[in-house]
Amino acid sequence: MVLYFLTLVLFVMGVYCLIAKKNIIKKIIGLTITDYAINLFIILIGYRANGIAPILFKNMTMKELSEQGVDPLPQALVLTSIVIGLGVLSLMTAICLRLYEKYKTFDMGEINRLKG
Amino acid sequence: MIDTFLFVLLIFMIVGSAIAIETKNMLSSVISCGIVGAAVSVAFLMLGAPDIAITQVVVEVLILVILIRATITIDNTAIEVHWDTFAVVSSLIFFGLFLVFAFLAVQDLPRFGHPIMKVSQQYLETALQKTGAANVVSSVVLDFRGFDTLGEASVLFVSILGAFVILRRHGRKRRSEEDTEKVGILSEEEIREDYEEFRE
Amino acid sequence: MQTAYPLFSVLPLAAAFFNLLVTKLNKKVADYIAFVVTGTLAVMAVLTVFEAPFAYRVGGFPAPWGILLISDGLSSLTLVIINVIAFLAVIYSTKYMTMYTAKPKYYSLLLLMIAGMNGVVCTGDLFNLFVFLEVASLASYALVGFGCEHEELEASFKYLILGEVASTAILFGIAFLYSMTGTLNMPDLARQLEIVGINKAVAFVIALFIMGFGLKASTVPFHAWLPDAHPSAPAPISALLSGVLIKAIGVYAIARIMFDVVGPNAMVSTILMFLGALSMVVGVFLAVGQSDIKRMLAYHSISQMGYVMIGLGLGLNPNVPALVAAMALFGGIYHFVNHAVFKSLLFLCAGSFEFRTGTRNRYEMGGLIRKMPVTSTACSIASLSISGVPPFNGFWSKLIIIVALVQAGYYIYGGIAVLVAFVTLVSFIKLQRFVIFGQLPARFAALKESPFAMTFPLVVLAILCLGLGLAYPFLDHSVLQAARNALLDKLSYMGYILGG
Amino acid sequence: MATKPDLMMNDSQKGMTLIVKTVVRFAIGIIFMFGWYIIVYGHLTPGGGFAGGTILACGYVILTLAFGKDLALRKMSDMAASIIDNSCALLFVLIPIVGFAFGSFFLNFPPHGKPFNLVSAGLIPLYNIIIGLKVTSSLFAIFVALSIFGRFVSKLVEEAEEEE
Repeated sequence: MVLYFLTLVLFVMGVYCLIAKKNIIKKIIGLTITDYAINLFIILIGYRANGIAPILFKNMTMKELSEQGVDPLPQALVLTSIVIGLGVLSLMTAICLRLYEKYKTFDMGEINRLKG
Repeated sequence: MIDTFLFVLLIFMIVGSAIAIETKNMLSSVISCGIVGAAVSVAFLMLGAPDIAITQVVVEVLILVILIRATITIDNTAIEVHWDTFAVVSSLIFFGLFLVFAFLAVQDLPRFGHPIMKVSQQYLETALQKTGAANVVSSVVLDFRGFDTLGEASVLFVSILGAFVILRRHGRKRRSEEDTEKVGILSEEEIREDYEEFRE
Repeated sequence: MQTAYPLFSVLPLAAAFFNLLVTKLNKKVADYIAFVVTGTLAVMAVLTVFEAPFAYRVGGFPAPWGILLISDGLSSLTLVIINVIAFLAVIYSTKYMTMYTAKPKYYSLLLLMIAGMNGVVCTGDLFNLFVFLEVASLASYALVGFGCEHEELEASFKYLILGEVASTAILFGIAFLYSMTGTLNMPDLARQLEIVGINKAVAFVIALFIMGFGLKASTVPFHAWLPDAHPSAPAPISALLSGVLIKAIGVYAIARIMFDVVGPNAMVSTILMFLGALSMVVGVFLAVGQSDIKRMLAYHSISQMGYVMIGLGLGLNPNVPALVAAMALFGGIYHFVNHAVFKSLLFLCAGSFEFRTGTRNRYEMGGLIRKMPVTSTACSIASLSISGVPPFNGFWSKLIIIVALVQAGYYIYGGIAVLVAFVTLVSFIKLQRFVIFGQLPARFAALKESPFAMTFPLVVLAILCLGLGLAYPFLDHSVLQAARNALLDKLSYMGYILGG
Repeated sequence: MATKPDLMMNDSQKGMTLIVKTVVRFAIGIIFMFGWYIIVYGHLTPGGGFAGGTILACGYVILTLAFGKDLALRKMSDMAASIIDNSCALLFVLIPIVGFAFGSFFLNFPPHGKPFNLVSAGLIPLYNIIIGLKVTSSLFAIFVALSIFGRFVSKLVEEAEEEE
């Protein structure tokens, strides 16, 4: 339980950084931290006590795997989630560079032509 | 045993993130973020997810390189501090409430180390026979849930395409009607020319 | 149709990838590819409406192990809205997008966005829904910043940040649900949740989903990005964002999960109705003072989505009589369709005015009916429609929602709905006075009507506005009722796990 | 080996110091080999298309960092990267569509072969290779675009500030 809660704390820290910080690069870092939190949470919920990786090697029996293997589905989800995070990060960096070129600053406090 | 280890690792990650969020130096901020990522991949390795650990380490390296290369060099790495008290206080209250509810909610989840595995047990037992792949994660990613992976490849494609679109020289057509569609990697002269135009 | 169901998301994906390859050789082809593909999708969507509900197994794996695609009344109705409006937007783009550079990349992003929305609507798997939601969202972030000017990039950045917070919240919700039930398949989840019951964790998940999808649908406490993002995009994209995207990845997803997975619940109903009423009021009062036409329309989107939310919220309440709940739901879905039609029409009209006059400020225009008769007429029809003037479609759906509210005893919400309809009317009368009638500025003396490719979608949508309204008393309501029953009938939704 | 020494020695001005270049010259072959191993054995051992593709992309990134962008772009130009990216994405859509002919979208229709063999598990190794190529090309392209754009912008802004 405590582990789950700590990942949620990590998530909240990331969201705080994403929303409250003014610097654009800090915002990118916040996004990365939220990604870590959610990925770790999903892997944690799939862990089986004393589990092994869900990969069959030649010297293993099927029974061993099905009784001890950790949940493979969350791992598949996290693989997808990591790549999505990478994609979002690259798009965000591109927008940041363009914003820097246009406004000459990384400070969101000065990037305020729109009222919101 | 693993509980204690993960607990220490998570505390380490929280401290690392706090440094990454609050430090004034950009470079140390990015590097602490990278350290947190490395800790995450260690945690994946401990939790029986070597596939994810490999991917996480490699992606982490790439993220760090992109962040340092693309953003740090053009900033003077010092941040001017705007302490917006209202925003900070209101978000702290909101996040505090969120954490209280989250703390109550995680009590109802199955205990750590005892997942339900209603669907996944079948994957473990029949993946080899149904798909022929020894790596169960691979068989789930590319066969049982292949449609997700198609979506994931599209997400990567969209984001790369989006980045190229955003880095385009001109958004709207200007004086000359000729095609100014060169995108992405421009020569130095072109950007300089563009910049002169922009400054006018 | 049944065997080709995955093509709804796969065909636009393939076209988007192919488009970028082919246009390296010849740039002209992009128009035709987008036209043909969206046209095919529109025809396929209309055909799906006449099919009985079915489930499709991707990869041939039985339900909880593989991914299940589900077609029922609501999803086929939403598919029709998405693909028909996307088709019209593509026709419009062929001329409008000559203002911008990099047309092939624009079409690829547009097709990817359509693929994402279709994927969200078709799927019966929660994580698959999330992946396609990300495809659609990422494409929309890039399209909002397509003009690469100061304001557009800023709007795109804000939209991206809030959108990603929403996505992460949704993913957390999905992870919680998976942990509690051990499955991701939505019909299966519905079954497992009946066993688990509404405990604290499920309540937390519902809160996360309302926050996440509410942010995507731009209900009021989470609306800050919409008035920036929607006006910044090119006009056909604004039409798609406001008319379709916030519905497909916001309202549709929230309705599907709340009705079919979680099930009717008084608490959720109260929250949704409160958020809906708040959206209606805040959106409409912020809209009145705007001088930028597209910005004003964006605020009206928030307000009109409030009507849909309040209808859905009332339908979700298990304590009101079943007939009233069904009526509210019917009104909500009807307004869902109507709003898609008239709001995309309004945005396309605003784009047409901008294309010729070069401005979006309503105080700089005037008397345009003499120079641009088709666009102006279409704009008037849409304005009457959105403000709920009797023969048009907006009137009927608002009337049904208000009557349902009054019958259920929510007199305050009913009063608010009437008041908001009135303020909307005032706001659009102001728009008419400044843009369409009044004095024609001297510099617009040589103005011409927009080209045919841009007026044709306007005419089609205007006819739809009028047709959906005038024919209402005679309409065979089977399509809308199938959509409503899809939401009310949780048992048959759970049954899809066996079929396919 | 992926690189030719004479190409690398030509531009001694560009990139990083000689020590870095020497180390990279030895490491780069191992990196590429490891990346391909991860991709090709994805269905038998940990790894797969995404991990391996990212490793290959990191290899190109190291080349760019150590020797300057010219050499890396000679290995894979931006145009080639874009074409590989698009065509691999297209293949990844088209191969599942072939499954329609055998009954269902995304059907793993070829025979699954003997477990633990390199050629087994039907389409999974093929998907891994396609995804690996796609990820490599797209990540390399985005890295080059972002880093070059960023550096040029910074240079111009600095010059502008000096003038003022």
